[in-house]
Amino acid sequence: MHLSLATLIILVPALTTLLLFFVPAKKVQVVRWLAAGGAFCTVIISITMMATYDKAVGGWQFTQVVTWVEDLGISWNVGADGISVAMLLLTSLVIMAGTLVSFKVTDRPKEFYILLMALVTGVFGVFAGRDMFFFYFSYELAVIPMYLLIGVWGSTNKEYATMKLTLFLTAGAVVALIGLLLLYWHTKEFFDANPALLEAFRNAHPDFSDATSSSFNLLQVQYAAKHAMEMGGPASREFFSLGFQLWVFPLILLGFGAIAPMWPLHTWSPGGHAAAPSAASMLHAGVLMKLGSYGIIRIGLTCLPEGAAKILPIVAALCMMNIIYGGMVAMAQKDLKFVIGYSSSSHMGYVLLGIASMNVIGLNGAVFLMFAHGIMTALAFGLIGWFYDQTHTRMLPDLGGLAKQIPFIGVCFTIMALASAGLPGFANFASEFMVLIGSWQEAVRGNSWFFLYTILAVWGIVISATYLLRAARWAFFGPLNPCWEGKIKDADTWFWRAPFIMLIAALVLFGCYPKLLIDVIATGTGPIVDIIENARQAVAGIK
Amino acid sequence: MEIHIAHYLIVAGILFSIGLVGVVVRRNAIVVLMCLELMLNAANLVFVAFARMHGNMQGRIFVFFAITVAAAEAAVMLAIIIAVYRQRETVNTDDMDIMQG
Amino acid sequence: MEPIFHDLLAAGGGHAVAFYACSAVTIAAAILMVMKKNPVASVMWLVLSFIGLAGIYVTLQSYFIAVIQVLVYAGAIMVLFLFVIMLLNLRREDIAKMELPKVPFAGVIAAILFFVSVFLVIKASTPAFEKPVDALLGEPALAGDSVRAIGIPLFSQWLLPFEITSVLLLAAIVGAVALTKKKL
Amino acid sequence: MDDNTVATLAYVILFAPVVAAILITLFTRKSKGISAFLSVGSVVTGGILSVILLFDQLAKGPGTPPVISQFEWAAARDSAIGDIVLNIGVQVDFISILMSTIVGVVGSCIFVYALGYMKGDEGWSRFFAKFAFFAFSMLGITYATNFVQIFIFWELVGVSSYLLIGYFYQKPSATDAGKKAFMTNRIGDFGMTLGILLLFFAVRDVFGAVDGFSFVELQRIFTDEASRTLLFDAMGWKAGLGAFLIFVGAMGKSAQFPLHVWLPDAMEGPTPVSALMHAATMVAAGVYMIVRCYWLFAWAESAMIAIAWIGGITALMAATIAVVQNDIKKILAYSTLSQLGYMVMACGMWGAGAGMFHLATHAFFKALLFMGAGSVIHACHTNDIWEMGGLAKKMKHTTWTFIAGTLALAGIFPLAGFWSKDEILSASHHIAPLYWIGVGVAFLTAFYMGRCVFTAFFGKYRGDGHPHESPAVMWVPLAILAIFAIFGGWVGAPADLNPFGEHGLQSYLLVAYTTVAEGAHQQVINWPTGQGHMAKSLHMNVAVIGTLVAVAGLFVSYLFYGSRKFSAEKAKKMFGPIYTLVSNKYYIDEFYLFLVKKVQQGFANLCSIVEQHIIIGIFVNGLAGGAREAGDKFRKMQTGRVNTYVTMILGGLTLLVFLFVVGKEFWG
Amino acid sequence: MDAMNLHLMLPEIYLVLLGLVILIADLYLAPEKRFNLGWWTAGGLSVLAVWLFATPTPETVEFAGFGLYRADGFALFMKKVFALTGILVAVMSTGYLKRYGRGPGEFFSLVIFALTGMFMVASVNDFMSLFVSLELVTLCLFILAAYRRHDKLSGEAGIKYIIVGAMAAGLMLFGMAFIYGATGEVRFTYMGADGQLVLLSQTVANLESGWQMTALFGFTVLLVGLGFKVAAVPFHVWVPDVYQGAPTPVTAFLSVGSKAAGFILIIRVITLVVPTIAPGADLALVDQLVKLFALIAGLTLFYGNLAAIPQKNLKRLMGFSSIGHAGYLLLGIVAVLAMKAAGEETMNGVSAIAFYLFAYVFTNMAMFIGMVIFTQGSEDSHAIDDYAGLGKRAPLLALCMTIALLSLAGVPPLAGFFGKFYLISSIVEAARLDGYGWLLVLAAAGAVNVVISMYYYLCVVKRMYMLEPTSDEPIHLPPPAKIAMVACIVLVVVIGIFQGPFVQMATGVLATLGF
Repeated sequence: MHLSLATLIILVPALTTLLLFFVPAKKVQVVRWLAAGGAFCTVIISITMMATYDKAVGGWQFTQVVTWVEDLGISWNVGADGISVAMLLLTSLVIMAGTLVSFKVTDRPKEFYILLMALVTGVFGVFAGRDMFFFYFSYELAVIPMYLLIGVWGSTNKEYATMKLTLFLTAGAVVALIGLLLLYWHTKEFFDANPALLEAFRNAHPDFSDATSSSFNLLQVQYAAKHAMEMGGPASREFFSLGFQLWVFPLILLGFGAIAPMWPLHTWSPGGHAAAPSAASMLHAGVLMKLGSYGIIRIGLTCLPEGAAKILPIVAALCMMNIIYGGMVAMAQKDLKFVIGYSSSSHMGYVLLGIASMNVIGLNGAVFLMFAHGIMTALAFGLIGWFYDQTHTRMLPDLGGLAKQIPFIGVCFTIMALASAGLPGFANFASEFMVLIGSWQEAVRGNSWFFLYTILAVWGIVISATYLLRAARWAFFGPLNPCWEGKIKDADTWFWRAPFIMLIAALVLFGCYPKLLIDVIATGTGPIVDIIENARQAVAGIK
Repeated sequence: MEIHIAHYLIVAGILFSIGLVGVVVRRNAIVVLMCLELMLNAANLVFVAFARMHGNMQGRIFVFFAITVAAAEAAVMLAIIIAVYRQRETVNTDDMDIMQG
Repeated sequence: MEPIFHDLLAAGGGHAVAFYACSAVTIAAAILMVMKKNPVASVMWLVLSFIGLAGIYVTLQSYFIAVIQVLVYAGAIMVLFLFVIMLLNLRREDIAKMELPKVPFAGVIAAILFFVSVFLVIKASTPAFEKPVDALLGEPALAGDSVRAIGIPLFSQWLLPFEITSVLLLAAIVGAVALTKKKL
Repeated sequence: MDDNTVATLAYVILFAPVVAAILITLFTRKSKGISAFLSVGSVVTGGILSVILLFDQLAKGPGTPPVISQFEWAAARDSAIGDIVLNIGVQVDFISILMSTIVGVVGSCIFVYALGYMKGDEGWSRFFAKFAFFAFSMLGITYATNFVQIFIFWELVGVSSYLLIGYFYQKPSATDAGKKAFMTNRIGDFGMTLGILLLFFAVRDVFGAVDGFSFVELQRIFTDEASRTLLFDAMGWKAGLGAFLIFVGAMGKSAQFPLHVWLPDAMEGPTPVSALMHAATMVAAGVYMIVRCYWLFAWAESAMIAIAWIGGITALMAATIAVVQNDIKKILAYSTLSQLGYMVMACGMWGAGAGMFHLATHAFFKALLFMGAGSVIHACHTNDIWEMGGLAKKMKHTTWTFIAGTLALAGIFPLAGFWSKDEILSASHHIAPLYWIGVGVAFLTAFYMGRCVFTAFFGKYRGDGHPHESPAVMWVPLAILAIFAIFGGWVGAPADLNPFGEHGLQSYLLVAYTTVAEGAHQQVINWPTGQGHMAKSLHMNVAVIGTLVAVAGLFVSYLFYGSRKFSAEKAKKMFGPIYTLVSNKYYIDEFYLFLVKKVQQGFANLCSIVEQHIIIGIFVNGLAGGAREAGDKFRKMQTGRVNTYVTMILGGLTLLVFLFVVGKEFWG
Repeated sequence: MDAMNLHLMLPEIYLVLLGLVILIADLYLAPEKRFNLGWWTAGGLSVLAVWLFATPTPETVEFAGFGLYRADGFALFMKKVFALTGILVAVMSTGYLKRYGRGPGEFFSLVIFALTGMFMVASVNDFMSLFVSLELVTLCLFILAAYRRHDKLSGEAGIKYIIVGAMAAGLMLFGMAFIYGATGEVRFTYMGADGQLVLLSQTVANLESGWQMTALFGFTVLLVGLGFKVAAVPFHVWVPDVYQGAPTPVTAFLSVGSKAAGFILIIRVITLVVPTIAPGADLALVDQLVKLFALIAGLTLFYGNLAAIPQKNLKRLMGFSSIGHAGYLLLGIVAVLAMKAAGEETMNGVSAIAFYLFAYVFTNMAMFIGMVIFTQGSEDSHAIDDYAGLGKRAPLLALCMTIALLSLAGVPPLAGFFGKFYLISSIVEAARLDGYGWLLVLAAAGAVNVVISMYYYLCVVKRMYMLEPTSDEPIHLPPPAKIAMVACIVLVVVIGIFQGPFVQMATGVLATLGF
């Protein structure tokens, strides 16, 4: 039967995981090249999706609907809109780099690649999923492989870090689950109350012509939310009332916020980054943290817009802690991976600020920053992983002047540091600048707190430049630390350089000409902002 | 003066409670078993009383089966007590706390 | 045999007297059974308590059950208990060691509380119980042969539980043998 | 030439260096010859093409509308609040061509000079790639059409200065200087971002969906009387703040008073770098931006006064510090600082034309001085002027070119420096105290340049090397620039002295930043100070005072260092505390160090402690510990004895019965 | 209603005959040949399982044994579960008993008799046969728990189990007596005076308030008595010691078989006997039971999961984890009670419980087979630290046990995940009813306990993969046990991914629940 691209991109890594099972552990090269092949397929698929995505039509494309559990209304419901295409591209690039970098793993490589591929299947499932259960199913699927990857192949105090990471992710996922279930049952009651709308929904969407009232289909929930909100004032109407939304949105926000590390719930991520092997921390920081903010956009903003309109300004305040507090803590770190870990949580603060600004340019900037930051952090952890395998220490005081010994990695690290400091020519700058414009626009629109937030955000960029250049200066420049004399090998052959060059190329391509990606993302964010816009009008009166 | 159903229930309640006290207080496994038997009999009394009140035979037949079950249970429990006695030379339930925590 | 009982009790007041006597015996025997140190003495008191209980059944005109109670419980099961106690031939010092059981207050209080709750339930539902046992009944228990009254339903309406009990007894026997037979 | 050839030429000038840089890094890294050829070739072609454009622009006359061609870089289409489109492109008018010619010509000389200077350095192709990249970013600023583009290339220039200063990455001081330069630029950019956003949304608030970033649109709004008053009433005090914030960006780049600390340390980089970036082009970017957006600054009086005063303070402070420096490159660095202060002071007092003219002349003779210093260092292998001396005999060409540069810098009559300094002093009549500061700075400039020349080039040779004249490839560019230094000034002279008469440099400059974008008619606007028209003739008294002061400065330095009439040591003691204050650069560096080390690091450590102990310690581990405690307590309930089990069951049952059954009756 | 129609009771009859055949065969077989009695049992039970899977789920309820035996969809589903459990226990114990070397005949016959008891429990229709068949099950399990009579632990487990069990039987009888007293009728559905089928819950509904109070007291004591089988909070005390003491196959049988039997009875009593709130009645009997069970479910969840954290012995840990899972199943019960209180028809809770039990069978069995293989049938130590480095010593065993543990923890691609998801979804549905908003607190408790349980399951997985093996003598995987374990694991994964058909099977049960 016809497999749409979105289904393919999930099935390929799942298939690779299965195939890897049957490869004997001794044949290490076969295992590695099979995994690399799988990852390469996903890159090809995501690039074709990016290219063939019809910007004029916009909305969901490459869709595929197969009923999974009849009675509960759960179906394999995948597709990709503007935002998903960008995220899928990000994931495939990061997994490609991750597989290439972990060619150096010697301890039980077969299990390593099986877990890596399972993890990525889960992530692809989330980004391409349109069914709330499927969303939660693949979201949880990614948790245990990460636990085992860090636990078995990790480094500094891996037991504590990996257990904390898994428990945080599960707690977040479970809180979000309760939110999803409330939404599910509420939509069921809504459609039971007015079946005419269910009929209208069936005709409107050919894919779901046989949709029943109780279904986990995200589009059905959005459809219900939209029509319920047209029925009456925020407080007066019976379904999706403001009270209901103020109850359920915090659940979704806290659930997914724990993963896109919102301030008080962020302590798991730096520890997890530092302990993980390079491929796992590339995927973890590069992609796993984006699941949270993606979840908030995909489910929070579309299904509970009024709740979002009321609560997001508070989230914006938390983002400030993310940016400034995260930046400051990063400055006080001695371990290089911790510096990058905290800088990731500081950058995710910008993403949340972009979402909280609730306008087109802010949201576009947020999604584009998710893409850019993902690539950049993956590059960072790949590089650190490279020399960590040989020096076995990441403490900045011990390292020094490595650029003389490993010039290529030194150059890439400087590029990474500059990109993460928001230098134009790299994707981070364009996205951060759009987020700043977005948050200033929100300030002009009326919420005057956002003036302060923009100023602090711009100051955050200066802070991030400080600690990253300091780290680069300490690790790579200055006189070569005698004990590393001649001990570290540089990435000399083109094969070892491929992952880093690929990531830098992506950063530069979308940095120099962001229009390529932003127009695709804009088709995704456009409808979401319209929903938020009418919700804000409705809620404007109520304090 | 008239004997109401309540009187029978109270007697059954007292017997049941005595059985409970016995199970809780006594350390000797056999006496505990006896108290358990007493509790079952109290329940039988309630059944017979209500059967008499409703005038149908279901209660009485239930007692019939209850007695058989109690007999079987007593047999099995005594068998276990003997097996345990052969292992540890004691039937005192306080000594049986190897597994705890 | 039933008519004799019937006439004896039909004398009105006699029913109350019989009830109080039998229940007093049962309860006293039960208390003593719990208090006695020596298990053999406990067994004896329990047998007395069962016989008292049989008397109560008689006041409830369930003569066959009363007989079964005496025959099976007082007879067979208590004999089994005595037999096992002898088997375990608790020597003198074992009995001495069995000092008066330390009274774990929590347990006793819990049991008494349970009784109070039963009592409250009964009191709460008493309005419905005002009617005396006899008055409730209307016509007396199936007059004449109470054995037939149990036998017929036992093997027609309630045949299924009967069959299951047979399997139960078989299992009990197999189990008892498996656990205690010296060499299997 | 018609518009799109002009535009394509501009695109070629802009993108040639970056294409060269990419080719070098990716392919020709190994072969030195090709990479040098590519990099120098791209800049030279850029220079030639911009000269062609200059002549074409001159041919078209002063008031021609700018040629703009841009493509959409990124956009957010939002029907509710209007589209926000970020473009990148080329805006070709007189100012941008002038600046591009400066970068092209001076750049070519310095690139050729660098061929000689960098010979034998192992990172050759890496250096030339970075140098070409710098040229690209500098040209990007020159041709920017809107605030976002200028901001993008602003940061690219900051990065290329970081890369070039930190070229000798083995030397810790070099990398630290690079980092310091980048961070100070970044703080400047911090202000600039906010300024841009403030301006954009203010304009959009009043005029609806207009592109609030593009210069042409903004110029149209600001120059038109009605729309300007409408906007200023709406913005109130925020207009001045917006202008000043954008100026903060310029301060970061042109090393004005609070953010000047990075320029002296930037001398760590190789001399061609200091020559090109920290003398001629990069630091001038700030001034160029002020001139480019003059329609914004001109009307924000409060901002203008602040700019003028900052310029003045920078000039005076830097001049005093330069007097006590011993490293030849440091002297030139501080002299650049004070000249920049001059330019900014001029711009601050509605003398943008004077500022731009001084920028042009200064670019030539400062680059000359730096390259001269470079060849001297190359010869004596030391920077300290006290280890040199008597070089005049051995390095003929370097000496006469250096002296020409010094005289130009001091502002002696026929040379370029005189004309531009004269323009600035006449422009600074507006605020009296600043005029006298200007004159004082002129004296000090002459004094410290004289000191440097007398100690380095005359008297006996004190060093232990054997200085020799540098090769032709190094001193020929020196000669070219010397010629410009000597004769370049006449172009901007006042009308009657100007060889071009009415169409001198001033007339073009005046028109460029005051005319209404579209429509050929040149509409002279009456400035608040009424000085909108071109100076017809020389202000005699200003010129006389300026020259007198310059000559006095040179004479005094001759007394001190030439003929040793006065002893420098006595003077030092005489000034006492002032001397120590000045030699320690007014302790500004120490103050910033304190800010970064103590305040910022302290706050960072505080946050990290909060993170470790409060958030992780109490919340996370607390919860986990609580669960473990509860687990242990529950485990203890399993005592192993049957009696406790039965009691627990009984207790549980009675509790439940009481709660739900009996309770129903009483409090049901 | 008044016919015996034995043809419905064929499975039970078949089982009794199988038990007798095993007993007799034990007499004639030579001592060493006696151990393949296990294969006879497994063979016999698989024939029964195939037969059960072949019978279509009945649309309407049929009665047998004069109305005391009801054959409906729910009973059939549960019988399939019991048959599969029986097969797995038989396979597991043959290897185990070969090593222990004593009385295989009695062991397997007792297992089969216990199974008959469970089959009867599944299709019980009155209190009498309920009490008797439940006692049959518990009696057999008392004996099996104490089966290793020379082993101190097994003896101690037996004593504790029988004392608490007998007490529970006494309480249940007491409860039933009061319900009989209130209604005068023992059968759940009986032929009313006008020839119409009458549900016991209707009679309970229209009792006047005095008798309603007696009935409520009866229900409380009865349902809490049933809690003993299910390991709900007040009755959970015996679970850790008996799970640790009893022989491993018996623990497996206990953890799945008796727990399922307990839940069937609770569901039967709730659906058939507990009345919906009659509009006029002041004493909302059901509402009280909802609060009672909500409290019990919460306590069971937190007790089971929290007490499992500090455990050192794997069997004891499995005991506490089974208490935890009982807590989740009780969530389903609370959902059913709440739906009944609001008079709703759909009983999502019941199908959630049915699916969860179906998934729970294979997960737990795989885990216990793994433990039997690891300890090579000996009962010496089940300490978790001995499992260190199992990933290197026996990769297949470690993989299977990890998948089982992760399914218990509720990790997505496995069956446990959808089970927990389905239960929490049913409790959230119940929380949507007006007046029951506070049930969300239970849903939150369920969510928190997923995280707590994730911790101690992962601790075991951590030891298996992240630590170095302590002793490195190889572990021999006997082929039959290996096949059974791998089959369970494959089924766990298949149920986890393709839940469709299995959910269909579970929801099919609802149709014939009521009348």
